[in-house]
Amino acid sequence: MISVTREPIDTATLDKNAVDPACGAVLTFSGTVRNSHHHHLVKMLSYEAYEPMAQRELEKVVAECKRRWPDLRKVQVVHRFGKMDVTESSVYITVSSPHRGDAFVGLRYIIDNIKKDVPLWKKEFYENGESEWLHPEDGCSPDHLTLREDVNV
Amino acid sequence: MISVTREPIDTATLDKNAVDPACGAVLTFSGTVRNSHHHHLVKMLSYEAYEPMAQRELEKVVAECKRRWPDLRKVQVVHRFGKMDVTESSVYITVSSPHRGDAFVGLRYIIDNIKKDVPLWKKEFYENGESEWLHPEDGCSPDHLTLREDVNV
Amino acid sequence: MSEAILYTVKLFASLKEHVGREEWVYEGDVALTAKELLHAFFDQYPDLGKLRIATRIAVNQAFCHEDLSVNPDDELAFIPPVSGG
Amino acid sequence: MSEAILYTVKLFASLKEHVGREEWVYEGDVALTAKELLHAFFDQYPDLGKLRIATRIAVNQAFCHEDLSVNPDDELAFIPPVSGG
Repeated sequence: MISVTREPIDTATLDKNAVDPACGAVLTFSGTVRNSHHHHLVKMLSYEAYEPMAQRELEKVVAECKRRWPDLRKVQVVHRFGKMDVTESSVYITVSSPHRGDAFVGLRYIIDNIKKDVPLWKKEFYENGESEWLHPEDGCSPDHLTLREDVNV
Repeated sequence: MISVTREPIDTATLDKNAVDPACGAVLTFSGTVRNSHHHHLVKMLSYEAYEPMAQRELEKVVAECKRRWPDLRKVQVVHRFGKMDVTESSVYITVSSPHRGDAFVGLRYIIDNIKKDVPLWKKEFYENGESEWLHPEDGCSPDHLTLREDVNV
Repeated sequence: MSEAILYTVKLFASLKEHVGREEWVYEGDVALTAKELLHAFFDQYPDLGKLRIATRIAVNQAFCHEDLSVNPDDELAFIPPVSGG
Repeated sequence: MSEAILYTVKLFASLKEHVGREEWVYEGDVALTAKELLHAFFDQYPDLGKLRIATRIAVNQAFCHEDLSVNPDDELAFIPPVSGG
């Protein structure tokens, strides 16, 4: 399951599907909406998605992760968009592996690259009535300004 | 919740309690029983615990983790002992943090140190009728042969 | 006289909010590269400031080389720095 | 004549299985250090092989320094390499 969706994330089903008899380690990452950001009190979030491209980029991130760590047996990623409240999951990732080392680095790779390359944008709505789009300056991967073939991987 | 128990692990409750409005990252690690080990087919596992000491050592690992990464808001660890089948969780850890970096290193610290210092032992029962206690040679922490006060941390 | 070339580019997040529309249309006489199209947009909206250097262009739902020549039939989008996760 | 000193040490996992009992009892004339107690045990069970150098002793449910002098009233346990997780 690799998906970009407006629906709340069904984490229980993802957890269930992450189990694999060949795996000794299942790691999950839940990105949850925090109640504060840079000392602003956050009331609510909204994510905008360039939906078809976000789906494709998410699939690319997972494919590259599996290429780098071929021992990973299962990887699932669901990223939600639209409005969500504090403590709700905006992204949920599971990684299942025979051994824990691969699961740790693979999971880290996925969340780090989602934050670089998957076209989703967060707008925070603060308790004081203000709101702001987040465009982190370190959030883009300049590699993507060049063709994949040009890059020495 | 930090616990060594013979009961199946109630992961749903741990997941629920891991949520924290101040946290943007919740990581979980589930150590699950694998169906094979060094080309032996595993039918079943049994963990033996030196129960009161295992509880104490687990608490020490978590306390040291929180000391090293004080931004971690919540850490939960449940280690099960007794018999369990393939795909069941023998250990379940949750770590909740405002930012993901601390959660990743803290979670890794906890599982690595459980495997060094918490007195629990795994016996594997294989499909061919044999069984074996696992005593990994790299699994002990020689630091513990010296008093804590003697160790330069 | 050559026919005008029309590029229609999807906008997201603060770019969309700043422009007030979901798409930006560029009309010109010659085909542009990805980089030239980005420059044309940010020249028109100088208040977008630092987003100029951080925004990428996607062609047919994939990031592309900045020297790629862009076709009016391509699906085009400006991708400001993302903040998923 | 001094009274005999009795140490009772808990055994786990393959140590317990090898000895066939949950505890090992050592009787001697003088107080031992943790290291001496470990050596006395593995001298008695040489077939335990490599576990000799990897087994630690716990005194009152905590790992201890190998030079610690052990008290017969302490709760003692031999801790072979652990395999939780």
